[in-house]
Amino acid sequence: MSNKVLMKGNEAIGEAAITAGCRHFFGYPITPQSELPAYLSKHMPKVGGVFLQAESEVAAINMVYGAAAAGARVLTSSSSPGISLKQEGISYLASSELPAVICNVMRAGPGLGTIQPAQADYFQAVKGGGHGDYHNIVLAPESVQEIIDHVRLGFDLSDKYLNPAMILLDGALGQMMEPVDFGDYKPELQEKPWAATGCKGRKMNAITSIHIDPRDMEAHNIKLQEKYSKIRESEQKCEEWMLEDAEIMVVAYGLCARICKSAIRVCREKGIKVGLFRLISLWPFPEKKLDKAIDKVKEVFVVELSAGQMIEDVKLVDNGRKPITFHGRMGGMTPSVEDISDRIELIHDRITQKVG
Amino acid sequence: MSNKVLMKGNEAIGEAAITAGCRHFFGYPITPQSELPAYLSKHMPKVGGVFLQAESEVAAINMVYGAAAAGARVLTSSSSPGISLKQEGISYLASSELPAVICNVMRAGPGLGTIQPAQADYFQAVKGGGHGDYHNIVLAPESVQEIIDHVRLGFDLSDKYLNPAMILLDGALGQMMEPVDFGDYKPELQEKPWAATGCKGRKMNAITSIHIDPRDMEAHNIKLQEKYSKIRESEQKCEEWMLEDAEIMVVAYGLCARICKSAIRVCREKGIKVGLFRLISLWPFPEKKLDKAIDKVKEVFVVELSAGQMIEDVKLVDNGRKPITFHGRMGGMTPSVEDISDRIELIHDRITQKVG
Amino acid sequence: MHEDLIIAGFGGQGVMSMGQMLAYAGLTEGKNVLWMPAYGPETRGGFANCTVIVSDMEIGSPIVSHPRSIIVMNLPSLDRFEDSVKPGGTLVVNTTLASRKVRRKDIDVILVPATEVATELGDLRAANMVALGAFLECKPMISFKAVKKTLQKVFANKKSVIPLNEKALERGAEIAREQRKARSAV
Amino acid sequence: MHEDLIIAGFGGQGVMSMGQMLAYAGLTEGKNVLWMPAYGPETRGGFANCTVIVSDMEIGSPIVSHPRSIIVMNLPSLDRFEDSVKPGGTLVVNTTLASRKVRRKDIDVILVPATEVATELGDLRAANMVALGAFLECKPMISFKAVKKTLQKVFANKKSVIPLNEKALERGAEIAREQRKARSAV
Amino acid sequence: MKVVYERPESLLDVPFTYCPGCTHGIIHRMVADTLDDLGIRERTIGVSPVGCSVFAYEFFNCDMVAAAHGRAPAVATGIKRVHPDKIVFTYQGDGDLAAIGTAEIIHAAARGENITVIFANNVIYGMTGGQMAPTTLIGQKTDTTPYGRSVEANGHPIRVCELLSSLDGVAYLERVSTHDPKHVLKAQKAIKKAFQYQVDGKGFTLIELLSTCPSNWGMNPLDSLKWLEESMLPYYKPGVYKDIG
Amino acid sequence: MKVVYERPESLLDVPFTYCPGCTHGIIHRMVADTLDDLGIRERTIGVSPVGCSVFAYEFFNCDMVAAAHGRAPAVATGIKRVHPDKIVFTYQGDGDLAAIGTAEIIHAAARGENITVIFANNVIYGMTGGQMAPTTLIGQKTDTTPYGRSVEANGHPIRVCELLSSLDGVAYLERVSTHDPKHVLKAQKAIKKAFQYQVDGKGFTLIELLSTCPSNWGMNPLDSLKWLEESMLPYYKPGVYKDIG
Amino acid sequence: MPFIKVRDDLCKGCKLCITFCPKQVIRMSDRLNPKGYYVAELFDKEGCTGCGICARMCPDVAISVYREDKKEVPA
Amino acid sequence: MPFIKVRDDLCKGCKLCITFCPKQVIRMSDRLNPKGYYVAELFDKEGCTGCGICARMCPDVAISVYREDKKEVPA
Ligand SMILES: Cc1ncc(C[n+]2csc(CCOP(=O)(O)OP(=O)(O)O)c2C)c(N)n1
Ligand SMILES: Cc1ncc(C[n+]2csc(CCOP(=O)(O)OP(=O)(O)O)c2C)c(N)n1
Ligand code: SF4
Ligand code: SF4
Ligand code: SF4
Ligand code: SF4
Ligand code: SF4
Ligand code: SF4
Ligand SMILES: [Mg+2]
Ligand SMILES: [Mg+2]
Repeated sequence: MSNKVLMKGNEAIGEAAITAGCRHFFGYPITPQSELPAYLSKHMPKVGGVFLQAESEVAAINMVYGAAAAGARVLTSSSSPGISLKQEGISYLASSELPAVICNVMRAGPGLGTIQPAQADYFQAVKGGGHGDYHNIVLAPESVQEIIDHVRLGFDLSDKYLNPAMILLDGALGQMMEPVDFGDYKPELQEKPWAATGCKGRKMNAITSIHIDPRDMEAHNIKLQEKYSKIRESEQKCEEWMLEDAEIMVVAYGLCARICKSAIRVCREKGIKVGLFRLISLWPFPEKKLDKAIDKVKEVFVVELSAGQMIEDVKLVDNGRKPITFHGRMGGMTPSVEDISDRIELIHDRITQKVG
Repeated sequence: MSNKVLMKGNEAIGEAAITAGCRHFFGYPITPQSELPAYLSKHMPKVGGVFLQAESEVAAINMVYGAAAAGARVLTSSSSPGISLKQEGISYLASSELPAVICNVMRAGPGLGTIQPAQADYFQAVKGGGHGDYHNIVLAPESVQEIIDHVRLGFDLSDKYLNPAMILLDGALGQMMEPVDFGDYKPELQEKPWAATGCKGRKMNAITSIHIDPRDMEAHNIKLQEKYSKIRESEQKCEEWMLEDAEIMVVAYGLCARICKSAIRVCREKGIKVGLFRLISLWPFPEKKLDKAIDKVKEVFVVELSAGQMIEDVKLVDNGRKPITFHGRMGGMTPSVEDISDRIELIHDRITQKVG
Repeated sequence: MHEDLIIAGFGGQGVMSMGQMLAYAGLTEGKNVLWMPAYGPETRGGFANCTVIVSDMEIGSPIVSHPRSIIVMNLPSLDRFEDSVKPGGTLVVNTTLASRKVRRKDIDVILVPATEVATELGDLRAANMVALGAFLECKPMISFKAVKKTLQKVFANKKSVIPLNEKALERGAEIAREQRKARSAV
Repeated sequence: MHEDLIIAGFGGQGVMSMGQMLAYAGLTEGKNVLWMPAYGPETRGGFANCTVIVSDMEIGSPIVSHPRSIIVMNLPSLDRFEDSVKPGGTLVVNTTLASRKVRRKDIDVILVPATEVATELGDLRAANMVALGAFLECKPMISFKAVKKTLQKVFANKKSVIPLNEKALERGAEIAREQRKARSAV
Repeated sequence: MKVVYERPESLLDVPFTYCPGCTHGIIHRMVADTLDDLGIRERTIGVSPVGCSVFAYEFFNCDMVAAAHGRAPAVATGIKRVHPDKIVFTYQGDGDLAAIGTAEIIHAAARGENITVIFANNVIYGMTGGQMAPTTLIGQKTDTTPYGRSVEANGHPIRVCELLSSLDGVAYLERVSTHDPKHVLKAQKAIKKAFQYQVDGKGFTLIELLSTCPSNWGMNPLDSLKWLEESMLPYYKPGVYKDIG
Repeated sequence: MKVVYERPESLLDVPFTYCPGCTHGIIHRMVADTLDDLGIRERTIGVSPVGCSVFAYEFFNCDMVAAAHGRAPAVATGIKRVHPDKIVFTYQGDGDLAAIGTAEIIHAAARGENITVIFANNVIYGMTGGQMAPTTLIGQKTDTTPYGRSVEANGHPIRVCELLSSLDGVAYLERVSTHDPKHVLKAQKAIKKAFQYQVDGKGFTLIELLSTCPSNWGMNPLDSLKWLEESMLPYYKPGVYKDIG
Repeated sequence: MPFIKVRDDLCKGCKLCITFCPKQVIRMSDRLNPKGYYVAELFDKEGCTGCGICARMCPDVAISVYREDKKEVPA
Repeated sequence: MPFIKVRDDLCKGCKLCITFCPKQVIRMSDRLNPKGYYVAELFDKEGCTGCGICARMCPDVAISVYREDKKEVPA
């Protein structure tokens, strides 16, 4: 216990970023991620870093663009409406192949909505809320400890692939406190010979996302797609929890996955063979393991804090093999453990009858 | 021929809007939709309408929000990067249930990209590039005549369902000239007792997208989802072209569908049984007809001007029944007719061998 | 051992810090702990509540609809949470600000005039400590010792307030003890 | 009848208006028509080209990679489009600005010093009409009559330039005629 | 005995969600009194912002439209262009107006939109818990300037009236304060004048009201008024910054 | 015989994509000469905008970053905060800077970011084909003001130097012209001074250069210079709008 | 005799009325309202002049003012 | 004798150099460059003073100036 400190999720993002060598943060205030800028405004100066509150989310993401172009590890964060405003900038980052970490501490939408937890920005994060064919690397932590791991991983992957990485969490995760251990991690810092640092002793570097000749633009897109394939090949992440003997597989991520874990415990106590497939990387979608996992179960049960978004990717992997059912809550509401365990029981009863 | 006039697609948007009773346009210049603001700045004053060039896309979509809240039929238009900037505003429109028509004359991305035609904003338009669970009604014309029809339909559906409608086209459609007929259409104008018009003689109206209590916000989301179900039920639109006896079904929309039509003609001349399933409404996705159509063919061939976006929705409908192949061009490049017909021939050869 | 608790009241009543203190204390006792806040729309004066979970196991869901214990510091919180207490659980009510009768019969109810007691002790803001004392007396999910140690840490820069807070804790515990005794005497 | 044509040159050489004129003329003749532009990155002086399709059938793809006819008004356009002409098709070259030899043997090539001729006629901007005249002489996808009628309409507000443009059209046709004659004589 | 003052008709009978002593409430009252006084309630459309006054649409008894953060002037423009005969006002905080909404306010002013902007400047982001605003004073501690706002790290506070005064489209610009009854009276007159100008079609009007945020300043209501007077007035000088008369 | 003037090293040997006679080229040349003169090419990072000068990154022989439309000051801020010791400039048009980028330029100025902004004001959107800019003059016909810009419909043109002059973070602001050799010489001095201020760490500097757009104004290059002198100078008065010295 | 009424449901006990009343005739009562605030009250009905300053400064528009003469309050 | 050189590949024939040359020693040549522009040329080598004004005004930085003395051109 001695290395453990009690920390809010949002603060953990900040401390994790600092330990990952990030020295630049640009953001605009929004609930429910306020503890992050508060933390960094206090701690960045202590490590010689820059905390700058931008005039807007649009300015913030473009400051991130500049800092990334200049070769820095850079972080920004916001919540749903603010992330919508960043979509042009994110598309630019992806196209210019600039690394940056973007946290979306989601709240309930659409519109101004409310500040309670939601997962309704899945499509935006994963399919690309901005224009054009691009992908963010998207990670979805389920605990404060995992927030730390994901922020660090986000920086490392982002630098490795020269691609924006998004940490997708929700206000509950951002504001809850849990004991965490910062361990001893060394960031995988990369050389950035392409960065805009002043051209002393070399040719000038130009960082841009315009390729006016469509043949060049297509070539650029093909290059991006090849990179995405590589990421898809190498970076799928998931947790298979109590799935060994499971007949029912719950699929969920983030906060919602934790509720499901509690529900699965309840069901297991009743002898129901149910397990969890928890997405850790939302993009790349962990399709390889999910594909195999689907083969072994009788039914898939997707739980989201949305009207049903991630379920589409599950269905694409399933491709008609197994029945998929869904439960979603919206608008900042979360299902209770009982709610989920009851539904699992119902599925179990149905399956058993079918079988029996 | 006498009623036909030769018109650019972008100008047709403008004239169609005027004939649909739209008297308010707010937009910010961007290629390749420039002919539209040019047209409306000239013609709106003639019908007592308002053409206002906003200071940015963000301002434009929020002016649209205001005008829609005030009860007007209102139009805005932009191209990919500008549409990304409008995502927050679009999410607000959807949440506040305000009608408006938004044209995205797509160009190639991501980033600044180039101005040539592309269809890589499909996800953004259809899955929701903004935050939260919402949907735009999305229509995809294939000709200048259809642009006119879709703009009018967009206004009518938008008013009917109190939901933003997006017309998704590309620069080639926007800038090409074709003969069109404006016919005699009467807009389906609705009463708007909810609008902000001054509260004389009634209780005050409030238009908002915030529901701070998550129970209210969930209820609001459920209401939205019910509306989306209704739209899904009633407004799916598609064209089934030469599909009666087809063994191969090409699925495409917009400009790309026209290229496919020419290619199918070429293949038909060679005796290949191929037809086109052309999406007209991208959202609601025409899944009912597509579902049936898939049953009747041996293979599905999806063609897009993207890395493959709409294909996901095709796969979701297919659900593993028939093989699906894909061809996409990116970055403003378009496949040639020969390119598509060759690929269809290959599929045909493969199928025939398989069968034979 | 697995305990969960919701503490609810107005913003400004110290319900959040009370919960954090419990979580800290739990951590020092080597438990798995989790603290999660929830706020209303108002910056100040709106509702505010937090969930605290202290457990020997890995903590699953942070969202607890039916916790074993609830402390309500005012009337709206009582109205909102009375039904949520798990049957057999514990409900601590600050009767100064939630004076109505509690309907539930299947739970353990502790009535503490926390605000009144705190005002008597000299600072109305210590009401949370009075309630906490009462709660811990009934449900020792954390030892008094650990909570007091945490108090020392939390108020390291403001040592002067520690005695008051300790007194408040003790008064709360006392009241709960008396109440239980009275009840068991009945 | 189904004809497609690409006209290519610098921005400012009037390639766009030449194409639009053809489309208009086609419409007046009761055909299905389509005109589609393509621009380079530069506002002025960059490349510019347009596609014109005139057909009795419904027009499918607006994008034509191998059109039956191409008019190139300058050297970069010749370089870019020479290979695109459909075998057996027609290529009209403005030799004033694209003086190199044409390599293709499987197509009909018309060489017209359009800019030079237009300059002689008094306005270099009429070069497009010279080229158009030459083209229509070889490939009468639209009648001269219809084109001339369209000219009247297009320049309704600037009637003074009509004679020059008509003359340019005719000179272009003449040159093409002579060239064909010469060639068939060989 | 007559009621000589009571809640204006232009306020709904709903308690404000503001913190005790927050001068947002005083400003609301003044706007509502003005709508009553000018008899324009039934033809007024208000635009509420995102900020503590996000719920203004629950308080004002006239048609209300809730704008996205910073975009109230654009929303108001949309409304006014549809209903040029209606009275349109926005109510905005300093984060809303002077940070994310900078472009919108400047361009609405430059266009001379015939709207009235009620600008509550409390030199902080109230709603989100007290972060630095573009108006935050040098040295002021906030949630995101824990060591006090410094020129080096954060630059200089923006003075909105001064900034807008160069724009030709502006009809009337005044900065007033709410820290005592005398200033509140002056503020009320300014608000009334601004709405009157709009009624008269004179163009863009904006009243900047120096306001308090007891909760995030960490002061009681009275000390907040004192701090406003002592710390804010020297940098944000009350006065008329433009008046085309 | 010596070369006394040749293409500066700070320009790559690539033809500009600008139209014949467009003064963007003159401005580029002046910036490049300045980088050469001050010997700062190798430690300069330029930020190109979206506008006709979108390809500036293909012309300047220093590290270049292409920003999204209007966001160059934000991008420059990001760069400068990473490399405070480097020289960072933005090159922006009037649509880029005074329309979509209004908030970014104002806040970069208010923050006193130690960057230099080269602002080419040609009172029109050049790249997109000649639409109205926020700077377009009253009466001026453009693609989106076919009947001439009117105050009623479009409001008043924005004068950027005047607008920014109230901001405390600004070190140096000057408006210059490019319509004749005398003014170009003055412009060049202003640009050099702005970069020198940045080298000296004095804060935010902006030079507004009145520029032409022969293509979209529908004039030949020479007439464009005349129109600039006759129509633009009276509204956009050259001069120093701020200089902290 | 002029007087004021304070609405208990609206008052948040901010004390601004108390501070600015020129006659110092308002005070905090010992009544807690359901939101948990002690509310203000007029304690000296004789002293009130009906000047309306309290209403002008009340952020929660909780005060109404009663007087014989013309309306000229609070602005 | 001072003189200037105009790079044909860069010149776009805008004539600004011609207009502003105080000695009026530049003119349009009859050479078309590959981009389709007639290019400017110095036609009176005797007249050129090497003042550099043409270079200062050339939007395409197509002109270099040759002279005996110190560099003080074009700024
Ligand atoms: C796009 C977006 N960004 C950020 C926010 C979060 N947000 C809500 S209110 C606010 C600031 C409010 O400050 P101010 O305008 O000064 O109003 P006050 O609360 O001080 O009255 C912010 C940043 C948001 N809701 N939307
Ligand atoms: C987000 C976005 N909106 C709009 C555009 C289209 N656009 C490109 S350049 C430009 C305006 C350029 O005008 P200006 O900044 O004055 O530069 P100029 O071309 O006149 O030098 C616009 C609106 C864009 N690329 N991105
Ligand atoms: S947070 Fe500040 S501005 Fe917001 S209501 Fe409370 S005191 Fe007023
Ligand atoms: S369009 Fe105008 S600004 Fe752009 S390069 Fe041409 S002349 Fe210059
Ligand atoms: S009306 Fe005047 S005298 Fe009476 S209580 Fe109010 S402030 Fe005091
Ligand atoms: S000013 Fe109003 S809210 Fe404040 S104490 Fe007085 S009556 Fe109550
Ligand atoms: S250097 Fe001077 S004199 Fe010589 S050509 Fe140029 S402008 Fe004329
Ligand atoms: S100024 Fe330059 S581009 Fe223009 S004509 Fe002279 S040399 Fe050529
Ligand atoms: Mg504020
Ligand atoms: Mg411009």
